[in-house]
Amino acid sequence: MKDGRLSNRTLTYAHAINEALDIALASDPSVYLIGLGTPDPKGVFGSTKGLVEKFGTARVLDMPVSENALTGVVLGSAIDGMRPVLTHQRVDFSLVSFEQIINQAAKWRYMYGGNVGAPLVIRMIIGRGWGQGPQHSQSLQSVFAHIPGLKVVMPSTPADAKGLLLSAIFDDDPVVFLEHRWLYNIEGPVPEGDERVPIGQPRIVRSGNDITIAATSYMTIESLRAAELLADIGIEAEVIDLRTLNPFDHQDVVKSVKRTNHLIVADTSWRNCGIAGELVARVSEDAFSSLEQPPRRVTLPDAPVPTSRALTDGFYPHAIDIARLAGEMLGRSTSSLSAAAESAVPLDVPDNNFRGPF
Amino acid sequence: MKDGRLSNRTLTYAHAINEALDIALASDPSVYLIGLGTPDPKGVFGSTKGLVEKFGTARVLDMPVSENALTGVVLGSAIDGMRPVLTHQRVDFSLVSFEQIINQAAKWRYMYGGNVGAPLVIRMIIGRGWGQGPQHSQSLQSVFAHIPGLKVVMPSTPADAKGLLLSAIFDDDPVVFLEHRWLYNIEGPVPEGDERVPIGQPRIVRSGNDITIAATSYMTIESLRAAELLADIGIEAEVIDLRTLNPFDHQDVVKSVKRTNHLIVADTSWRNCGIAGELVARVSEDAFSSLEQPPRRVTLPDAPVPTSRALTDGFYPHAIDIARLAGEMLGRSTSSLSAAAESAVPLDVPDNNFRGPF
Amino acid sequence: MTAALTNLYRSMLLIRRVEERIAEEYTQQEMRCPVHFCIGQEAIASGVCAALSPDDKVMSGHRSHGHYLAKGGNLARMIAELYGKATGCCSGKGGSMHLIDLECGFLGAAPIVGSTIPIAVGTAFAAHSRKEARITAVFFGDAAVESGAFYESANFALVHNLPVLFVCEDNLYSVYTPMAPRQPNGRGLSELAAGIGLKTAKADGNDVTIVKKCAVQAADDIRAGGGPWFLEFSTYRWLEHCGPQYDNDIGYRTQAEFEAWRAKCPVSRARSQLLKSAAIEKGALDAMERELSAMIDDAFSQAKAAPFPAPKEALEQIYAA
Amino acid sequence: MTAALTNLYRSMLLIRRVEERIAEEYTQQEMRCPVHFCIGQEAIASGVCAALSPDDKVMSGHRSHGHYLAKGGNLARMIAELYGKATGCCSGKGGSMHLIDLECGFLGAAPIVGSTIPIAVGTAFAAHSRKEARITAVFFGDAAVESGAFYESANFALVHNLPVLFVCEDNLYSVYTPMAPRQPNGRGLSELAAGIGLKTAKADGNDVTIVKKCAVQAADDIRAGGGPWFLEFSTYRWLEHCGPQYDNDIGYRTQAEFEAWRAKCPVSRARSQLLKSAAIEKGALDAMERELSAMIDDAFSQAKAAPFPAPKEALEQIYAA
Ligand SMILES: Cc1ncc(C[n+]2csc(CCOP(=O)(O)OP(=O)(O)O)c2C)c(N)n1
Ligand SMILES: Cc1ncc(C[n+]2csc(CCOP(=O)(O)OP(=O)(O)O)c2C)c(N)n1
Ligand SMILES: [Mg+2]
Ligand SMILES: [Mg+2]
Repeated sequence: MKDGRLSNRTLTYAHAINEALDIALASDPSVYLIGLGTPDPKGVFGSTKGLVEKFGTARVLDMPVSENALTGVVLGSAIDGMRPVLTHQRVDFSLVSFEQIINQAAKWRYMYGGNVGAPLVIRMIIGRGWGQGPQHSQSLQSVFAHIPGLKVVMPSTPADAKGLLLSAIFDDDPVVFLEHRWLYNIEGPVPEGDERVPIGQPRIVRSGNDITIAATSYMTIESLRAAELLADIGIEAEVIDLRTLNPFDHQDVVKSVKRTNHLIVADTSWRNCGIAGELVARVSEDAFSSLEQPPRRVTLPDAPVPTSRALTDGFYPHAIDIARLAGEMLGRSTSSLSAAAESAVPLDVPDNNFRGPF
Repeated sequence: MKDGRLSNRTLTYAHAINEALDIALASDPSVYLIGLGTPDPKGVFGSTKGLVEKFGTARVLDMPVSENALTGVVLGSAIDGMRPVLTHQRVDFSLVSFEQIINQAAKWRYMYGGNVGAPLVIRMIIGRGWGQGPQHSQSLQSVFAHIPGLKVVMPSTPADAKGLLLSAIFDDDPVVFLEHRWLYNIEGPVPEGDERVPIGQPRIVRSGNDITIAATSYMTIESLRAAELLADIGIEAEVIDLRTLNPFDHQDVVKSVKRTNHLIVADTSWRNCGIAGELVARVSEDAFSSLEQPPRRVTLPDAPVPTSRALTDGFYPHAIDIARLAGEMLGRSTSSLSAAAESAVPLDVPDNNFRGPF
Repeated sequence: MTAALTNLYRSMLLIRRVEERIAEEYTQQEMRCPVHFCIGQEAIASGVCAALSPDDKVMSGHRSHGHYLAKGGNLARMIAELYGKATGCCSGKGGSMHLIDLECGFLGAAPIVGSTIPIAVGTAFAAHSRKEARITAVFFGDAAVESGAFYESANFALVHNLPVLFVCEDNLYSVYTPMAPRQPNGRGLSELAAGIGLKTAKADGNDVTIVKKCAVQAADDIRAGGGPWFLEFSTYRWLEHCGPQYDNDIGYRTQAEFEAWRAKCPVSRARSQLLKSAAIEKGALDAMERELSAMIDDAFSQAKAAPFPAPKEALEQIYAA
Repeated sequence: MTAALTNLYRSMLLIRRVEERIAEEYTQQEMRCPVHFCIGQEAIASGVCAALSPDDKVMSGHRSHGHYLAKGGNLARMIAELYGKATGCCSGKGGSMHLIDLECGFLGAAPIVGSTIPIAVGTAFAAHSRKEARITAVFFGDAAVESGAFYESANFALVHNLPVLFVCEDNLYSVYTPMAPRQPNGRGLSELAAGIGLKTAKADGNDVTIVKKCAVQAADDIRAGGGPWFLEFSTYRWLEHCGPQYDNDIGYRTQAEFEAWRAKCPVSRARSQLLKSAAIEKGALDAMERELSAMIDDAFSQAKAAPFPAPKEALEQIYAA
């Protein structure tokens, strides 16, 4: 089938990423993958599985536990004609390489007056659940989004994972690509072939006129669930997946809020200086007179992430929290919602097939 | 004179820091200073001058260009009874040590269930001007402020520099202490002795009823200048120096806005996911109905910092920009302001005594 | 000597039996956190810690159960921590990857590879500053040596002649990755450390007596002001990188390699030596098994019975009160 | 040989005269950016770059004028960059600390100590991947070796046997800090590099002929697939760390030390050799001076006359258009 867009086959998010990498490796010899465990038997939770067998160890590489230098290495190769994809199994590990990401990669094109760019991708997985704890569960998108020169992308569907990753790899600037571990087993339709989704635009994933819920990454899923709960009590929420946090285009959200007059922003990370606050600020600046209520944020509390599930259960906001907040903002009772929102899955695993320890 | 608070002697900001360090070293043997150049002839722009002569090389130490490990070292000493003050002459250098700061120091108390804290201070200087350029002029407070467990302090006066630094050194948690190079020669009254200024509270530096201008670090100076300009055209601005960005207390600003009904936030850093947006978001959430106009931000544009003064002149916002914005928000003409606002000092140096290259 | 070996054996056996029990119970899905087992590597923990005094300090990384126990860490609080209970050594905030017991001098473990090394050096720096006759031992794997944090730490420890013992457990793998893509072929770990300037020794990490001997030699020299040492011990992890299963089937290593290493089991080796030396009877060893078993039973039942932390505690201990 | 020395001399003289002129003009306060002079260290830049072919690449750190010029970087664009002009090699965005000239293979310089080392290794990795017979030389100081970035880079270069030449200029200081608080006493830089596994050579960095000889030997071996090399050159910076002044009076080093090193001036040494060998006449050297002087005059007058970038350019080139 030539025209991928007509496809209605479904893939998991992990598989969609795998397919994007496969296509990029096959179509451009300058693309290579590198990262701890990239060619190992687990293949980064399946996302790189089979690729070393197909493309060989010169293009699908493991590496020393030297993430700082390796970020410099991929940057050096990028300014010299390659298109590297560096992968970290936890975003937390990338902190050792922030100097390279922030001082060097983000500024390379600019500080050399446009002489040369740095077309590299850093894929990083956001952990969560199963006691990942303080050093394996951070969600650092707002830190990256604060840095001019980086592009920051967070897909929430298999189709976006594939299409945005292809765009990221063939983008001429450094792209921080954040994948939420809890999305890995989610299935969805994915076009075949080299179908790219442009970086930089949010996506309206559900239309509604009563309230706008803008979300990042996995919180898009929770927001959609919230929208379903709200539909049961007659509230039509518009859900917008922000997808790209830098450069950050808030105009679609502004347009939506001009119609719904209400805004909730749901993010996977901390509140202080986070992307949720950024969007609240932008909408307050640009659509102030449209707002009937103060805009609200649903984020993690400003605390490191605890390990015990007794502590994480209340730590992560869920669909029901978003729905209740929306009800409150619109002056509607949400007391009928609780039962419907009970989840069959324990709160510290992505799905019922999950058996730990990762 | 016993009661320092009655003192009206003046010191420069650099001297005030030096005095705080001197007092801390003298009063507690667990305090030590370490950093590149800390005991060298220039003494970190004067702020550590004379201290190695007084306290010896065991307490005022130089170090290898190994900021990552040294951050771990000071952390290790802090959990083992010491009170280290690590200094970086540019905040940009600290990026090599973000893993230690963010994964380890910020979380130490929490992740070990309160067994032990990490009383360390990282002094970092924010550069600017004289072509410091993309890698020597960043202002990363919003990144630090996003991380729970860190305290983030940015004094703008000599008295606060001394009093907050003393509090930081004797605080039982890790404190990121950001000093703006352009404040170093500013003089102001500074109490003698071990007079501490509590971490966590903003300070109203000028009262007014027409508009609230909340600012960080050097932007407090620009905001005060703006307030003077505004006074000439009959606008009374209230200027609030935020001082501590994490934990971030916005209640004084909310109170002020409830009176002035207008808010400008002025920050030394980038806009996207910055502290200015955070404050705009908080005020929009908590004082929505008091706002007569959308709140506004004065920040750097979201671009790396260029080097040529031809490019930086328009890059950094100045008093006049804040004043014009305030006039616009209040519907007053600011056309009479321009002449008065002409500065006698070139825009890329802190004062007329500056001769480069630092 | 035999009494010493009995103690070493007991220390190793405790680690082995505790980890076996964790592995067994882990499948119940009640210990909900990543767990890195050290079965097969016990001799290094036990041998090195036997060379330390109670005042000495220990730090570790992701694979830290053995180091914690060998230094005398509280068993019940460790197990409770794995269950995420309020009685855990981190009150449930840490889990298996963040153990601490200040009473016995186990200052902390954290799972970012290489990252606790400079922190351990910092504790040695504190001791050195205060002129305390104390040393800090820090345990890490063959991959941690690849991190700049290790290198910078070693350099700083040398500059200040700090009382720190770097203990590298070379188990051949970093997760599923062998040495080849990580370190230059043939350039050994202790050669590297010696190049940086550290005093080094290299030995069989599955022989607890040899491990202890090396550690004593190094610790004595460090205490005498000899500066930092680097010990390289060869060993092998039996279970998967993270989790309670065997994974020799998934393809990154061979069953034969595993079998060869299992034959060098540090616990059995010590047991045979003890029995051969005839200084301890099988009956005494059986009694030791029963004693440890009771202790472990107790730790697990305490942990299971203990309360979870209250949800609001997630927002506490971020800063000093 | 003499022709070769003449070329080396000319390269060094260009660097020396350019930097002298920058120092002279700097006091006019029109070059408004931090400038790190390499007067006294020219032989390393010139000697190493003479061993490279035009296809080879060079990267550097904060003290990069000499490396840029020795590799053939455009003088006028460098001076314009120091003046912050639109015609500068970075269009005014970089200043002295961020030089680039892709045409001659100078891929970039950046002032975070150690940070360009892995980037340079990455360019060698790219060449290696594409099977290009090219090498990358990266220049850095004695302090950069203290950074984890250097260490991790050296390790990775060894693992992949990459065509990279690490060139360390040991000028005894990091800003005002001597070796003692930074590196273990007596453990040399090339011993360290050898410990990591690199092939090494160490030589007098003020003798351009020797520098070139070392670099040729290393470059030949690298091109033959011999893997990465580390060259250690002893030298001395004459001026202050950053800026155009002498600072022997401020106390971190002695006038006597400075004088001893000035007596080993690499430029005068080469000049004496040339004159002694009698293969070139004083007249020709005078002509060379005049030629360079004219070139430098020209670069400065172009730079001064050139326009500044338009303010709006501060918001351009953040991303690809
Ligand atoms: C900086 C960083 N990168 C990657 C990881 C993921 N990781 C966890 S353990 C491990 C392997 C460590 O190997 P080694 O040091 O040899 O210890 P071992 O697991 O063999 O005991 C890796 C790569 C991490 N925790 N931290
Ligand atoms: C990571 C980092 N830390 C600190 C600095 C400040 N700094 C600039 S140059 C320099 C000294 C470097 O010394 P060396 O590598 O020997 O080079 P030299 O200046 O002697 O040529 C330092 C510490 C920096 N630029 N980057
Ligand atoms: Mg290992
Ligand atoms: Mg030097």
